[in-house]
Amino acid sequence: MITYLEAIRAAQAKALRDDPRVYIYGQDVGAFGGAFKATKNLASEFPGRVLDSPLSEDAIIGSAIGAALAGMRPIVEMQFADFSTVGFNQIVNHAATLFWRTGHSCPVTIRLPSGGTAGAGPFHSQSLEALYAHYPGLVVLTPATVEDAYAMLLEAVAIDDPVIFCEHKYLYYHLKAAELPSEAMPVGKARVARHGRDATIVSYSAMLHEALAAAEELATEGWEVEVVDLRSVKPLDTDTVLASVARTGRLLAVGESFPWGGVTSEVLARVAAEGFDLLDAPPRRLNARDTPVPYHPNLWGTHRPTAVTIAGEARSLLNF
Amino acid sequence: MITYLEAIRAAQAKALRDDPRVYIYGQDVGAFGGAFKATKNLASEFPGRVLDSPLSEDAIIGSAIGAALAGMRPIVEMQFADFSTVGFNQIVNHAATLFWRTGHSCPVTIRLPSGGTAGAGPFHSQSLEALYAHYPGLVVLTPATVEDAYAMLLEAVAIDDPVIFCEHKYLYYHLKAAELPSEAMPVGKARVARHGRDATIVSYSAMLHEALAAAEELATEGWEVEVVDLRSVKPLDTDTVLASVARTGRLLAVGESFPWGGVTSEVLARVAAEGFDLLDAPPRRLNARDTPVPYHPNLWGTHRPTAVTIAGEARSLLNF
Amino acid sequence: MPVPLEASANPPTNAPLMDRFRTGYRWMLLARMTEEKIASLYRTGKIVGGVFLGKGQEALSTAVGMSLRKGDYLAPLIRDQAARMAFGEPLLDTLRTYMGVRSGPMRGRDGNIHRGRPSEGVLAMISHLGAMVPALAGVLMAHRFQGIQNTIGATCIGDGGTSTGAFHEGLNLAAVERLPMVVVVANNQYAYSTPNTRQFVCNDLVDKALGYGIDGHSADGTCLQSCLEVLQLAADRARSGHGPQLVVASLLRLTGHGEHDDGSYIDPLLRKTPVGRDCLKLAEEKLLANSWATPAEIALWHSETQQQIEDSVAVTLREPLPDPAHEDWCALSNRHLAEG
Amino acid sequence: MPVPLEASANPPTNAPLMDRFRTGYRWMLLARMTEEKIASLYRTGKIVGGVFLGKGQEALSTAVGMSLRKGDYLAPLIRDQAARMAFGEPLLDTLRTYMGVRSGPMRGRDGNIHRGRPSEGVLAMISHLGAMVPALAGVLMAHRFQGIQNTIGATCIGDGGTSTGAFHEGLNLAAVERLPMVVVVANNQYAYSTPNTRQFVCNDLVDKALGYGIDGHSADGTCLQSCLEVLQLAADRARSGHGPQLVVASLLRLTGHGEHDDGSYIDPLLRKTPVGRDCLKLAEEKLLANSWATPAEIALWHSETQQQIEDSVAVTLREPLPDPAHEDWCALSNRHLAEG
Ligand SMILES: Cc1ncc(C[n+]2csc(CCOP(=O)(O)OP(=O)(O)O)c2C)c(N)n1
Ligand SMILES: Cc1ncc(C[n+]2csc(CCOP(=O)(O)OP(=O)(O)O)c2C)c(N)n1
Ligand SMILES: [Mg+2]
Ligand SMILES: [Mg+2]
Repeated sequence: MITYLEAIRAAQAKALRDDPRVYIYGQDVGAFGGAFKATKNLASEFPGRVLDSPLSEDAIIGSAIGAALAGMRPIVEMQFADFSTVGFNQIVNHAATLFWRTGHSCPVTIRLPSGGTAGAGPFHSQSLEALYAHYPGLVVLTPATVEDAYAMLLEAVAIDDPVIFCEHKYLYYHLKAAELPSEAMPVGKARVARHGRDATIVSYSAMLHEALAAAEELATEGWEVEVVDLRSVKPLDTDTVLASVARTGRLLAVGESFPWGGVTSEVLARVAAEGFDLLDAPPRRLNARDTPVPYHPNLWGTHRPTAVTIAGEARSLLNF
Repeated sequence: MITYLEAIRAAQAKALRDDPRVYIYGQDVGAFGGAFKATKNLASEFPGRVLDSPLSEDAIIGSAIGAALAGMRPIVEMQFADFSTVGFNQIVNHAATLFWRTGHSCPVTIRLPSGGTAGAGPFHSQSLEALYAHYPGLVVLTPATVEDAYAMLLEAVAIDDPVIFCEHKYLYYHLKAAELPSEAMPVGKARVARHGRDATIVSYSAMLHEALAAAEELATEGWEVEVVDLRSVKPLDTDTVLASVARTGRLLAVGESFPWGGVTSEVLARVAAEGFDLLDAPPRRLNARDTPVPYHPNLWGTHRPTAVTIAGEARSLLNF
Repeated sequence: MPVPLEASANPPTNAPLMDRFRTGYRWMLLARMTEEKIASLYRTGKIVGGVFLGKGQEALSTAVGMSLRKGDYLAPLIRDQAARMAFGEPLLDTLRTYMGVRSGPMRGRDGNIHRGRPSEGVLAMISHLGAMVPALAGVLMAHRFQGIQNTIGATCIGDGGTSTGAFHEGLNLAAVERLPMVVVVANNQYAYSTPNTRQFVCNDLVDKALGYGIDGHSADGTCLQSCLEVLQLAADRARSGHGPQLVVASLLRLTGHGEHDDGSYIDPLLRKTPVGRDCLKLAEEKLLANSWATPAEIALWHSETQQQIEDSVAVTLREPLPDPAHEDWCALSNRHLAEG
Repeated sequence: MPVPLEASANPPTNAPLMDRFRTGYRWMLLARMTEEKIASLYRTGKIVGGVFLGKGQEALSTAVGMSLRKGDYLAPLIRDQAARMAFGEPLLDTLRTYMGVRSGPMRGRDGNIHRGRPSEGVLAMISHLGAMVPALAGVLMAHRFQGIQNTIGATCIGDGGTSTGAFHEGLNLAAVERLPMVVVVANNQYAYSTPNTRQFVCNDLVDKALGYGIDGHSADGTCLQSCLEVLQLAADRARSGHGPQLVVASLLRLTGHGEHDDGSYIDPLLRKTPVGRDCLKLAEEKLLANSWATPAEIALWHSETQQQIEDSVAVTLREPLPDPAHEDWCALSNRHLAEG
């Protein structure tokens, strides 16, 4: 069995092996193998290509941009997604604008260990996909499965544009698969993770699994809930979402990030604008609460959506 | 006649006059009076309270946070909203979390000269309200009138929470009023800027005026379009929006920022979720295009919505 | 009943070294033993989340805390258990925050080293390293605006933290404003696993002072006397109008980065060099060598401290955990402006 | 027809000073006259948006451009018209970008000083000051990975820009990686209206070098010879493996911050001090004093340069402006991944 985290490590190993332009840069990614061990052994397997950086997110990303312009394919690890706010400017104003401004592509992959885990608190739990998706010029990926973590990271490195790779820390060890995929759906396509006809739950990343658990629970009550895994939040595969809503007539979007303007709001806005007549009931969404992510597990457990609250929300939707 | 810019200057002068805890800090805000002259003469009128900072957005905001904790009410000017991305971390992770974490409020006002003007290009044109609204713990204001620029800035300084004050550069000189208001609607309330019965256009900041011009144009065709000025995007006054949609049955949301996840998506998501049955047609939205803001006026003029494109979109909505 | 050490009992800064050293030693001991207890609570699953200890840095941290007076501000960082205590943070604040109980200053909302009481002069750090430097500068600007005189602020940062833009911008701003601020760099040779060689290449971090136009001081971070003297000098100079003071102390982190980390990447040879010595042991040796304390006295301090910690843990363990149903889930102090 | 100056005709760096000085003067002249033309186009409304000129900084900027060879990288900043040209950026690139025509390297999408051709070694600056320092470091890391040897990079920044976190982080990273990078600080006494006294308090910005563990050099920014010599030394040292080189040159901005600004806040006394001298006039005087050029030659250079600029402006004015209908409005190079 291979974990989500191991898949990320394996994808980086493969990228390093297959493409001499690839290198890895970030705090403690070298001999130590990274705070989460996503680069374990890579420094010794690929000498000189997996480098410890200073404690300088802005410069880490800035340097990766320069290296990409000069022909490399850097993979940058932020120690936690939350710390990317310190390198925010380089991401949204430099990497994201280069191709449009100069016609020169900027193939950097920025790995963001994202999302909440028990006890991690306000500064080690954030999900920043909406921030980056807001800006033109970035591809924002949010893999929810071991297979996607592997295949999408490889694609991220291969893509000529800057990619924000939101990998979920909760899935690192919790999620396992039998083997790595030899091929995968292309980036930018959503996937129907569970088929159903009564309602559609749209989600991504760790929340997908809460949504699937909720669907399982609802199945025991006789409801057949379809679950869509967005996989990529930018581009966002509106077609697949609309096709599902066309089948079910009901939509619930679930995200782990803050409520104002997140992925769920974008999903609802698109479905309302482009699939209004497909809806048999008002669309709903479920997000984290509008406070920082709390430290104590008691609070954290109710700050973000869970299978229980998703099932509850879905029940109201189904009974509408 | 007093301009939007003069109103901002007047509000700051009044705040300095009325409250010894207020000071102003930012690049060139002192003797020079600021890049846009929003602090003109204030340094000499209020000696020692209007200070030039080093070229250090992160430290400017960080220091304002510390000063606020120690009892001051700093007003910080970013030279352009776009440069606030360099101080992003202090805003979203420090100012925004303090009250929730410690129970100690953090009354800083951060002025962001926002939005596009002809020839300003990708880095002097951005509208970042959606970024800040996404984070818990911030109030995000987007005044569209001279009166609101004045009254809301005064309120921003008075409020115990961190306020992101998005003032639109295009309105600085273009917008004039006869006099400053002695009172105003409270922060957090939207305003019906024009009454109508056929459709609702929801907008804010500079786009409000494009929307009003579009409504005027449509009036010549016999349509009565209602225009709602959000005034504040966080909190977002859903009630006023819903009340308007209840009257008109049709919704178009217009924003100047990038399309993914902006204010318009939040407005559509809320109306779809909470006012689904009020809608007689699919809701629509109009945003800037999904590229950086272009430099040349030819491109800039079609990058963001204008009265013409808003009227066009509204016409499709009205004829649906 | 043991009499707990109180910051208000710190000897005046012009007291004889012996008095200050004895008190300093007791703060170091309290910090060390508190953190040992926290580590054991962590190992038994009583504490969730990160635990980051200051083992090996207590001399420096204590000196920082003792250099401050009431009315001053402290912006502690990761490894400042000792500074916090010596400045007056109650032991219960530490334990309650680590356990996440409702009665703690962070009420379970934030944990461990992120605690603070801004209205009592202890800033609550955010994780993003460097960020507290400009924040503390702002506090001192506020004091200047308010006409509050003779207060200073102290903050700590690691060798790694000096690489952040926030450190640079904040220190430069403080220099331009000539603020009474002491910035203490604990050069413990590593930032997490990253050795100094991958972090900076100046000969000595204190060389940075020149480039900011501020005073620089070096301290032996393993030696309580050195730390007390250097921090006192720096605090005095800050207080008397000489602007920001950069103090760089050399020492070694004698534990993992956090309790989840065994620190196996630390070069074992470093342990054998002067920076690798245990400041607490050195301080104890000095107390005895100078006859500043008797073995019996030291033994009593140990047992009293142990007792004090056990008592506080016992209190904390009985206190109620946060209850989501009673949370107000409101990130604004203006409730009427909050959404959701 | 005048023969335009070409970067490929720069004398080798070990050529006699006279040759390099003569060429340098011509770059300075071209930059100055180009910018004067741009200013007049701006005043007549032919250029929209910001216009930021390098008047008074041409000696330094020229020396930066001339210190580089083909294969090197330049990350120019606001006031580097001269460096760009001396490194090989065609005059048409400048004019086309300012006029926003489709044929320019930025195609009307971005303007003025934000132009660049990354594949030809000229990075396209973003406005956020400091940001180009780490980017250039990354280019040089790439060269090391790729086994490209003997290339260096140069970038410029202002006194104000040294206060940014990006400058600090980028320079430190470059120092840790010992990259062959020359970072040139044009200390022109002001950042927009902000005088040095509100920007930093070190005695001399070159004092920062020590704190990064890198070489520092001072230059007289008003003197072409000083700039050529110091930049050559710095470039040589970078090229021969001595790591980043910090060059600090003193001079004065002889114009407003931008053409919208009259610079009335500039202390008039500064104009009378050595930093206030006009580098172009000084260079001309030196050419004549040393008999490195005759008055007739200089006059010819002027008229040739004038002609070259007028010709290029005439070309540019006839070129098509961007047409929104023909824009692809796609911010990604992978069209299929673009939205909307
Ligand atoms: C801006 C930022 N980036 C990354 C981290 C993650 N992080 C936490 S502690 C640490 C190492 C800190 O090293 P140093 O500053 O030397 O302090 P020490 O742990 O040695 O006391 C890192 C990288 C962080 N907290 N902030
Ligand atoms: C991060 C950032 N903040 C603010 C600005 C706005 N700005 C543009 S130029 C300038 C002054 C720059 O001063 P300096 O670095 O000394 O360069 P000079 O203009 O003197 O050449 C400022 C504040 C910016 N471009 N980037
Ligand atoms: Mg360290
Ligand atoms: Mg300058």
